[in-house]
Amino acid sequence: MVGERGIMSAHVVPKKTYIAVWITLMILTVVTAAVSRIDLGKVSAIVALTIATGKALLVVLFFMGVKYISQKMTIVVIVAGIFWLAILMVLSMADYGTRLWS
Amino acid sequence: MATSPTPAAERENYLNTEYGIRSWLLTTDHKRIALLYLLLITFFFFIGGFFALLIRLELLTPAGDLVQADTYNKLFTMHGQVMVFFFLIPAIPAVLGNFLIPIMIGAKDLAFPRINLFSWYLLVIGGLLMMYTILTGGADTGWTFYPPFSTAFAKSQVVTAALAIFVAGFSSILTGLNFIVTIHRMRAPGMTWSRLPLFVWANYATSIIQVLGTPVLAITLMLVALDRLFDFGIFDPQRGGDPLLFQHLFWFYSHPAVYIMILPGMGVVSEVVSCFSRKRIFGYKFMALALIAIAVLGFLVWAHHMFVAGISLYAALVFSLLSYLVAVPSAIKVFNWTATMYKGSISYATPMLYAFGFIGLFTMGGLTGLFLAALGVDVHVTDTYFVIAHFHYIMVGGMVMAYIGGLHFWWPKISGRMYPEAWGKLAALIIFVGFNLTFFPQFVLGYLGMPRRYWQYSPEFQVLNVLSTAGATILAVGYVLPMVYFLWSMRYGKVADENPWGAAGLEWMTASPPPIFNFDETPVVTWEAYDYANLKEVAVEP
Amino acid sequence: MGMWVFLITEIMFFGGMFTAYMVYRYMYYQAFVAGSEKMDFWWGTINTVVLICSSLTMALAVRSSQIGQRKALVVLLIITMLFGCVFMGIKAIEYTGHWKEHQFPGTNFHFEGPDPQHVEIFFSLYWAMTGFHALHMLIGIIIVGVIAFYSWRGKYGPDYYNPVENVGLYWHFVDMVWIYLYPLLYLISHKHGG
Amino acid sequence: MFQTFPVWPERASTTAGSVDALFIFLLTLCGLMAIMIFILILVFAAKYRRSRGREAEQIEGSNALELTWSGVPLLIFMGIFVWGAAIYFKERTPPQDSAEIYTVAKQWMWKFQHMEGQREINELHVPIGRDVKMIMTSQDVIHSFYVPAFRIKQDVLPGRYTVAWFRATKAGRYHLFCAEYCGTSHSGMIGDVVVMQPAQYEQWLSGGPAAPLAQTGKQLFLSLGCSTCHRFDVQGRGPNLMNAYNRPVLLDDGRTITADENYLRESILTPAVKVVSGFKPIMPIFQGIISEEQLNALVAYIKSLNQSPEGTAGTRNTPTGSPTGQPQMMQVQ
Repeated sequence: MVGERGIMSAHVVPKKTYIAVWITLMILTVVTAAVSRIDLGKVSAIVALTIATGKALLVVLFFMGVKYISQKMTIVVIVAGIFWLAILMVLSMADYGTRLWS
Repeated sequence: MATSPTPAAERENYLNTEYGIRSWLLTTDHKRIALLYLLLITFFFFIGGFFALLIRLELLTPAGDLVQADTYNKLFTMHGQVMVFFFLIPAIPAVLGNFLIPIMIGAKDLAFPRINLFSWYLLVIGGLLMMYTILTGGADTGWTFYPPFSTAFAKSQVVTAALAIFVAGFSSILTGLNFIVTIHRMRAPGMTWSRLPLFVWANYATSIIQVLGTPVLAITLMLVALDRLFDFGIFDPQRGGDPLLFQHLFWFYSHPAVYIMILPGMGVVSEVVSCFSRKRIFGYKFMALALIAIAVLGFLVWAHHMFVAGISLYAALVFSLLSYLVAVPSAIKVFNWTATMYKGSISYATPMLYAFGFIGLFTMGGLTGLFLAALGVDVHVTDTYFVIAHFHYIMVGGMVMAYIGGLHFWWPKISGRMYPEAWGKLAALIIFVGFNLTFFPQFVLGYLGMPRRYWQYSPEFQVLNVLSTAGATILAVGYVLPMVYFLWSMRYGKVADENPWGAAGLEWMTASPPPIFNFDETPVVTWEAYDYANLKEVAVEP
Repeated sequence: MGMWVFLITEIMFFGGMFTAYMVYRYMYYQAFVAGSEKMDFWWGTINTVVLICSSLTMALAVRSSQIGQRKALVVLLIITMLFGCVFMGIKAIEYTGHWKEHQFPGTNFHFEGPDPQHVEIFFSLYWAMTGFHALHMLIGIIIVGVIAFYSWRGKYGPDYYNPVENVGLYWHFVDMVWIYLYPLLYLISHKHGG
Repeated sequence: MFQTFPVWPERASTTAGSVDALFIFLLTLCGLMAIMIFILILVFAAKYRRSRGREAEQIEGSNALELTWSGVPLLIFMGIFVWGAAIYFKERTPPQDSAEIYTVAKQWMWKFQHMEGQREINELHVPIGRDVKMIMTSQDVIHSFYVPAFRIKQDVLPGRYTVAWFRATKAGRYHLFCAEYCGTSHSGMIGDVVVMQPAQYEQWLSGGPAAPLAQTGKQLFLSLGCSTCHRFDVQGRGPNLMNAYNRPVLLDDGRTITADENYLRESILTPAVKVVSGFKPIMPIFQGIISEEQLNALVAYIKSLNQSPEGTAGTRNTPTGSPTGQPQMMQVQ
């Protein structure tokens, strides 16, 4: 993309880091798959989503390189995206969650 | 475009640098793309306006006599969809924003010129789909696509209409993306955030909404299409789907979409008021902050469209409260524009007349918003003509006034020619009168209880409807006039110099029309925005 | 930054569906459990692994472009594409299975159980969410292919690797969507078959 | 050519007065506000018009002023919010002893079922001075029950009940509109609300031969075989429905909810969604098997079980006894 040529910092991440992240992701996948076979009731969903978020964080920070990004603005953009999704979800649930209140 | 030799044409500018269809359709120059947008949305403005006239003519009498009920339903649906997605949303950002933002920040072009052209083609494709929809019978769901009517009952072109809006939505997203990156990355040396004209701030705030809101509309319309094409039943209450979920997702975008329309208008008015008062805008920081605040808070209020829809009582309370928060920054803006005029040196050129109109009508629209946000009153007036009047005061009285005013203001920059001032003033007056006559009676109709989207109505509503229709014909004349004299002025208008208004801002420091890369050399900014204190007075006839 | 802004629109695009999922799961939890039992646990898990591997190769591909290893770049991009194709293949197998089992909402749906209607909603969301995800995968595979072609022609190197990086960001994002889809669709029930 | 035309809608319910009060307050407040701004603009435009020899005075802004004109409006807005919310809260909370009328909306008509058995289409008779609770659902798309003279409006949704209530104060004939766009004849989906003096209303009621709604419901309850599982004497395979309405009920997923009309409705149509704790999801699905009107009769019958053991008396709902404080399972035995 024209405007960005050469602007991104060329931080080269060592291969080892990527492989370590990959191994962690694999382990977390096995863990979440294994845990799902045990009935933990309502905790199941929390565990599954926590692990998924952990995995997503690893992908964002390392594979997508956010950990090494020099521009604060990009981080603001990402946080904004998550924040807006939270607005959508939380305020929608403000309706559904309180419909049965009397 | 003017092809005959003119004084301005002696110097190379973006208009005369190349000729021929190819040089336009393959251009990546933001100024040329802006003009492409101008053509496209003017076309759709008159299509949508034509539908509006037919609606008003049908409502001249209480009986449904001019068109069939189904035709009427399609008319207001297509009026809404065309006007919202193919005129109001692209209008100021894609035409004026596209043209001005790079110049105002001292850049050669937008950050992604090819994506900019691609956005235009997306809007063309969306527009073609919309025209296909219209020509093959149109959709009759209302512009809001509420299921289960849209998914299971409507027997019209719902899917193509949804697809048209989907594609147009991506055009809007890419424009927003382009603006955000441009404003971050392409500012000239010295053009700090606190020196940005409010027009740029306004488009920045708009872009945030476009980027974050539009995709939700896109997926929601896709789910409607899935329901319709494959009978998925995601919104089908007979199978446990919740039609209110659609409404939540739809308004999550479509309420902020109102701010997509009005925020750039606020930007235009800030420029115009400041220029014709020859004063720095009052409370610049608060004005910029208010724009961003509106963009953010605008996302927290969507369910105020749903107070009678069957949402929970508690959700309604929360959304009503939040709706009042977004009214505060809007109030700030009106007060600041007024204060800007205080002790100014005010001239009444056409753009300023539109700005007066904007402030007045936006104030009316905004204040009636307080009625609608008040839960108890909203129950009575929602889905009536009160709401119709309210949002037309914002969208037509506000946004369209600002857009046309902005076109007048920057017309010398765009075309290198002056429009005829007397005609401009006349048109502004006609539009103002016509607008109020059209929409003010609708407030009364609404409180009396006339529901919206009614093809035939009870006879006691007739007098007010006749007034409204009369106003609409006046309004139509008012809208045709500028188009005629703008075209006329391209050949016969007085040649404009660099800065005919004596306005501050980088766009007035380059030639009219600007050269291909906007500036002969990259400007270095050493002054604050609206630096009228250090600007020589220019003689403009009052 | 342009790519990141684009990705947040993608967040909101999928976010609409995740919101729908959340609302319906809240309303019809037991039907969602019943629907999830019909998911193929093993295919879902294998696909998760496949995508994580593809993300690794994609990350390494971007790294190769940064340090100018053209051959490694091309090879890694092709491997990424292959992983993507494997994912799509497995998805196709799953889709065929669901179709045969009458688990396609609307026209081809039948479910034995106390609450078939709301299981149907689960499947509507399953098809919509994985369908749009698969569409993104398909687009991703094509773009990676294009980038691989240009890499082979030697267009990218340490001084210009932005397109590779942007495609990488897109690819990781699509992977991330799946990281959430996997537990939300496949792992609700603790007694899944397969 | 034209008759004189109204500028203010008729006021025929208790709600209408309170809505009008807030509306008039807002008109005054906003009117003053708008006039103030317009006058300021006009005065500035005239007084500071461009003239030779006078230059604009540059003023940067004023934080104090900005804070004032954000703070003061905010306070006023909060006041309006509370006022509006108070009215709405009342509108959304039907009084305990309201008379109930079941409503089914469809493209493009309104169908009403009175508890006494009378059925009406596009015309609704109600007495002055009694709280009336409309329990409404739609057979197809979303409609909206709107009576401008009462200042009430409530969307009528397919797949669930929504509720509106009013207390009429003035005899007469008033518009009933569908206010949510519903297709071709949306503007033809209109009717009349006829408000009558109580005596006349009683007379009107006695005109019909129909059986009370709960009675119809009881017959359905028997003929559909509901009574084989939902027994009143011994523990059946389904919960005992005696005194079930409006009571807290413990579900098999551990939640406790109130057995309101919507719960009864959902449990008849798709019983497996919220199963009462201790029971199996074995009840057949009635979605698509019974009509909305039959469903209303069944719900009316189950509700009538709160007052008389036989459930035959069911004329009008009288307030149920004080609800028990703690959650209590539906099956009594």
